[in-house]
Amino acid sequence: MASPGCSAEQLAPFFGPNTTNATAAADYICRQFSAVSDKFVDTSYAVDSTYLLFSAYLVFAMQLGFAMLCAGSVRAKNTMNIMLTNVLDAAAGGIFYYLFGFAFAFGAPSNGFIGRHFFGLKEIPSSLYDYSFFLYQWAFAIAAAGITSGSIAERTQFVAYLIYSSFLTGFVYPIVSHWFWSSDGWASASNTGNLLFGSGVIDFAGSGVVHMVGGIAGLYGALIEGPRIGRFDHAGRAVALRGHSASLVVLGTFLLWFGWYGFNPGSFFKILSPYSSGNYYGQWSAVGRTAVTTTLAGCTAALTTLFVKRLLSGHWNVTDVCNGLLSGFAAITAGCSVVEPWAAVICGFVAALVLIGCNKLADMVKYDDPLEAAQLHGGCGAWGVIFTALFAREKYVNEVYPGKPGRPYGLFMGGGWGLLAAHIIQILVIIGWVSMTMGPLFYVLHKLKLLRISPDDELAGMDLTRHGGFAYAYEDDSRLHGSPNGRIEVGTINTPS
Amino acid sequence: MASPGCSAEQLAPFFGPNTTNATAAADYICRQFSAVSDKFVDTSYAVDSTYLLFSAYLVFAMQLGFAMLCAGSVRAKNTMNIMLTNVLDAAAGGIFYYLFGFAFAFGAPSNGFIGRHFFGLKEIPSSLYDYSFFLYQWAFAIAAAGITSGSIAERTQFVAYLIYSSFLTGFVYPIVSHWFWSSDGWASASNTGNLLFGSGVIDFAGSGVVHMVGGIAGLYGALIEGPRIGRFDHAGRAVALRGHSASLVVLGTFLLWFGWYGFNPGSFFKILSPYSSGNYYGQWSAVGRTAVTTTLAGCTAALTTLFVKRLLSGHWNVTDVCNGLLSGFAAITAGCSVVEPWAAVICGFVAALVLIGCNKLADMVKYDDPLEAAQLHGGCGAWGVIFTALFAREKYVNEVYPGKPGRPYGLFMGGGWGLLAAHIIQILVIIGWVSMTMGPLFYVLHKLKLLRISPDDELAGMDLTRHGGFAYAYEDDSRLHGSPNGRIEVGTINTPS
Amino acid sequence: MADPLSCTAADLLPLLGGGPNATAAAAFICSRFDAVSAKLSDATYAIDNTYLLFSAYLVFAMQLGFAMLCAGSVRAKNTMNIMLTNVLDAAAGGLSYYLFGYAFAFGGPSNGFIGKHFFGLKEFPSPSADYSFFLYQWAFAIAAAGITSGSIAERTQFVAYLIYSSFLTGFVYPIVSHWFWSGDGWAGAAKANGSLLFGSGVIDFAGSGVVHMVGGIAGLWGAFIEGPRIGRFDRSGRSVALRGHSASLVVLGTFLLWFGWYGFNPGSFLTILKSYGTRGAYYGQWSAVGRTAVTTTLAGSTAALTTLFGKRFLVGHWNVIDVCNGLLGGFAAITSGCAVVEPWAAIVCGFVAAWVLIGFNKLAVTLKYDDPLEAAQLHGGCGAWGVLFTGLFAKKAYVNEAYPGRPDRPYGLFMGGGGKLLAAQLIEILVIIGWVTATMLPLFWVLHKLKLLRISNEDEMAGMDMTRHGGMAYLYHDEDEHSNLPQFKMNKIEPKGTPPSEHYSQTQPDRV
Repeated sequence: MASPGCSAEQLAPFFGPNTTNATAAADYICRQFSAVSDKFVDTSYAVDSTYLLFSAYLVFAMQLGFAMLCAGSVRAKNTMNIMLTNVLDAAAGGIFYYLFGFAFAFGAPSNGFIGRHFFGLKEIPSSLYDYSFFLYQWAFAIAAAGITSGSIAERTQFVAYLIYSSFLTGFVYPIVSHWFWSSDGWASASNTGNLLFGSGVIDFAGSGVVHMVGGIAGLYGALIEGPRIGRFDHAGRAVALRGHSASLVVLGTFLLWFGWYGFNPGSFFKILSPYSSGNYYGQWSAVGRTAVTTTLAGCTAALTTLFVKRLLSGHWNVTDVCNGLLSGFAAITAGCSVVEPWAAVICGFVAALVLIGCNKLADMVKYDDPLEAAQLHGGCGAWGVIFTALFAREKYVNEVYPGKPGRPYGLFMGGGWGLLAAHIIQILVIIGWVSMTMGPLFYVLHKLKLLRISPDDELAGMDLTRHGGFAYAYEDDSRLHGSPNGRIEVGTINTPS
Repeated sequence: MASPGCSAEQLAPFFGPNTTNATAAADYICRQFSAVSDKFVDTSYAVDSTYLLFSAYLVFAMQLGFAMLCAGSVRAKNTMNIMLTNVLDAAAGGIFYYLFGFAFAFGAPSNGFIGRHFFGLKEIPSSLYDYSFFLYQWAFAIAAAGITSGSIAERTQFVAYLIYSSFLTGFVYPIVSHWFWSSDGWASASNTGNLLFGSGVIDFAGSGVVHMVGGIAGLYGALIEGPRIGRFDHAGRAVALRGHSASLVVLGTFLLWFGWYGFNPGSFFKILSPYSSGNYYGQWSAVGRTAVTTTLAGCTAALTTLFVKRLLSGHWNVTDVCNGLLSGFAAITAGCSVVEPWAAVICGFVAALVLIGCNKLADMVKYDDPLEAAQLHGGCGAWGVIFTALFAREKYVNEVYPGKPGRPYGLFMGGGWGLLAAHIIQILVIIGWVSMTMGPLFYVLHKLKLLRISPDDELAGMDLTRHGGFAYAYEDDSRLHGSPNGRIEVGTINTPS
Repeated sequence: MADPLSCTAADLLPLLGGGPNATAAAAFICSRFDAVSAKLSDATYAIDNTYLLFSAYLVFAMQLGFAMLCAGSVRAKNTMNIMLTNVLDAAAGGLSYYLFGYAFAFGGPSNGFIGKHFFGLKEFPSPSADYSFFLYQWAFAIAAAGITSGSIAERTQFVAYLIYSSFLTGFVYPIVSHWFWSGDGWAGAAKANGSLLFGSGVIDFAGSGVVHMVGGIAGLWGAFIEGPRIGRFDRSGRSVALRGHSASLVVLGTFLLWFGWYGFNPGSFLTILKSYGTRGAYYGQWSAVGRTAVTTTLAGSTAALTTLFGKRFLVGHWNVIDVCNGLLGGFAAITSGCAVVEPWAAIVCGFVAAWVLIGFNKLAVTLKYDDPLEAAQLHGGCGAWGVLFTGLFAKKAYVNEAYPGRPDRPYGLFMGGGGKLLAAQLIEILVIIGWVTATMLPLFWVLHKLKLLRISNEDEMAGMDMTRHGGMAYLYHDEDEHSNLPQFKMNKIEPKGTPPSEHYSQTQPDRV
């Protein structure tokens, strides 16, 4: 922020010999300017930190959204279990990401594969990263773990959950985010050296880095565990095991929508960043555009799902519409900042179809995912990565990733194949890396009999067997049993007087 | 914000007599700088107000969190009652805090014990306080009342609730906040005169001022009322009266977590405040650090509770984890801005143990608190106050409470005993003051038979007897009574066809 | 940024005078100031956009509030239906507002009646409007449709819902907002050119009329044409309360609406970095924004307390649902004047709003009008009161700050500002009633005649979730070993002393 740069050496000669004390005058004036300049530095830090912090809070609200969405989507007998996993995602994720996750992801300077500074937030804040950046990235990391928990819901041992969640948040996800987001990452679009295919991967807010990672991890977990009891009947037909509360699903979906306004527009990190100083058009406008593309993609996907599902299944289904909405968001996440609003409409339309297709496929291969997380975040996340490579607009790409003019952009916008190639590499690499790490982990847990609960537990519901009781008690027991002092609690025995 | 201070008298002589019109030139240039300076003043007000207002909105969201947490933690038959008290906390609190609560708390200039200006927001805004500050403090005041309502839930007359809530929000809490937070307060760390023990009390966001006040008020209420019917059986063993919805508990907990990002980091009031101008490190960074310490304390407490409870009770319990999480937040609230992130981990760890210990103690003395509010907010709040006195770091203390170099800081950080002494005084004074005011109030209500509801009401549930009906009606009545057109509503009679 | 920072070399040069390089010195100094000025402009844009975007997010959270409020206020058998309508409000509203709604509302330059630019956000952003403004206005538009959906809940065909919602969000509401909010609108108080209506224009700051009355009156016509729900009035014509299925969701929704209202009202300033240049440096738009948040809070709080005691007096119990509605009535009323009244006036506003709501509810029962969420009474009735209230209590200084550039404009009648503002506000009420009636009444009537509006009696008895939406919203009990009989899908909870059914006992752990 050196722009009101005033140098006394430059100014003094202008005053010339007639001025009594040219040097002093120039010096005096320039000192004023330098104070002004400092003020600007302060202002930008304050504005950008405010922006980033509140965005991080919004992203954190997504964890609440996941918790409610998951709770509503499982059967009542497993509600406590799934909510506990969501609370612990955030809590365990907080500790692990603080201790080493953040260091692996953003510990600069480093090589292209893994970061190695800032363990336990040592040397933070620096001129590079502030605490607010850590908080923001933590909120992202726990989102990835939250996605996976949906796939393996209703049949996974709690211990397995703790293990995979720590591993995902503390190691698998940070590495991926290092590759694509850190300025040292080998495939990052903001790499200061050579870019992958002269382009790097434009995964702005993480269709690949967050959603695909979470989705594919869930895919392996759910595949290795197999479907829930009763999910496919004897003839092999799919039987819907409906969640217990559509209200919670809608609540969760809206909260995710709310939080996505932190997830996508917040990924700029800064808002006080002009593209040409003194103009109405700057990063603040790009932030607004990102919020608009996000909204439109989700809206289109919701409407598409509504009508397609009406045609396919004959009724207007709100939980399907909610999932459709989320598929649009997961897809636009990669390209939200570099595409036009009209392209976001296309993105959402296709995302809804991708989700419906993936769900059909899952039924065919007898894959059971209580929250459709692998289909939604994995499938639509991959579509989002491709979509970005097709529709990224030159002007926006250069504004968001400045300093490398002439870089490739969207294929359909005339930007050549470089970006698409990089994005296909991204998809393959993410699939490979998550398969290599999470696949074996789930397999080992499976072999150690730590992964799946017993059939008895599954039929009874984990809440009763592992979590101390049922989530709901709408009926007062004493009245039912006709004894004013008798009170029967789950897990306790009491003698009526 | 006078720093780009340019004075024509200073500048003019530099131009000297040879310049045609030295005074005019200097004046012209300085007028420009003063315009710039004015703009900066505007900018800081705008940025700080934005920051404070959105923080206030987040703190307000905690009231929603309390409402959901309380609703889920009581039995279904008392849900309407507890939610009504939460709505009225906010509403009645709004009026009383507007009329006199704010004046008692921050009405400067005043003596050290009670404020006496700004009744009904007269003379607001002033250069000292703006409307946004009032809104922020109101959101704090209603949080204190919300804590107390949890302790006395399920057995308190609604009228008693209205009385104590107004008294707490309008008088007891404002006085305490005046002592510790107002710049006139006798124990405030930002007092402009002599500080208590040369240090003053560093209760940054109110572990003592908010949480202990609410918790101790609840303690007296619950003690005087006695436990709920059936809470302890004939043999004196504790019987868990489980809440009716774990989903609401988790929802409430996450909302409180979300809101705590307004509570703790927001307590800086300003974000555009450099510690040394032009540097990346300023109040914005301290704000971010505060958010990080808050997160880590909560996360650690949640994990600690999870494992300790697993050892003690044998199952993984989500409501316990939620309470553990909140205990970490309540504890870190006092020191969030002046401790290192690693210290926050310690804070959370101990807080979880404090909560478990207090709960054991409560069972032993047959104290019944449906939301563990006295244990959680009172006990862990007190631990938080102590913790701050042990771990406050010199650098951070001097940044957050500037202008008094050499002041004491955390005992374990080498800062001497001054701070710890002040903090012990704070705990004693809060206990004394709340006991002196709320104890007698509850006792008088008890004697006037206005405090506790009748046993009949308690067994039937207050919703039916006082609030016009049950909170839930999941089943359509017609089906219950076997007649598709018949419909029986509480309080109405209908003729089936 | 037309501000005192207008350094020109031509001005400075003569002052520096005779120096050999005076021109260069003047140019140098002024170019530095230009850079500073540009930076300040950047900072202003960044701060104002941050403010507006986060306000828009808060307003969006109101949609979640509506969804939860509506869900809790209907019977369990229609929960899926009402929530789907709320999700689609936001989704369909997003597309139609993007394609043409925004253009109708704010597509300037235009005539006073309808906008005609920015279809599909073409030519966006412009110096006058940025994406954040679009997002903010979209969040407002879907709020209007959300209000209406409450009035016609539990008995409306889903197709009818889709049709009216698109029409309302895409056409009816944008036109109204063009009239009163756009710089070209014929009745706006912020009209850029030409004379104001009665020299005053309508001060409907955040939309008691534009949003709440529009939504409420649209709902009124829908509910009126459809008639009450089956069982709402018994044979002797007495009113029977059809209680919603979950008070928790109602309270959740109400608090979320309260939370979102902090974006709705204070956010309507659109900018926060704006000095008023009076009363000292600390006083500027940031302070007015804070005051608006305070007036909003106080109006709602007062209305809630008034309802609490009023209802206790009238009905005999402390009812949380009524208090929630009272609270919202206070918010709907203060929305119009929130920026231009004193905090004490907000208390008056909330007090009256609570009685307005109680009165309209009495009237609705008398007329056998059935509105499951009291939306027409609350948003229509209290909204109209709010518009009038502004005409009575608007304070001169605040009016001139919020709508600058026209000194000596009229303000609140009770504050000594004459009757012109009140006249303009009355015109607004009449025009909104007329316009919404002229558009929505025929629409609902045609749908009614085409048998697209109301569901069949059988559907209504069974609940729309079963017949149209693929199943009930709740399934608290496991049915693995049971057949898929739909009647076993829900828990029994009414405290009627029914013996534990086989179904209930299944939930008890075996060891008990």
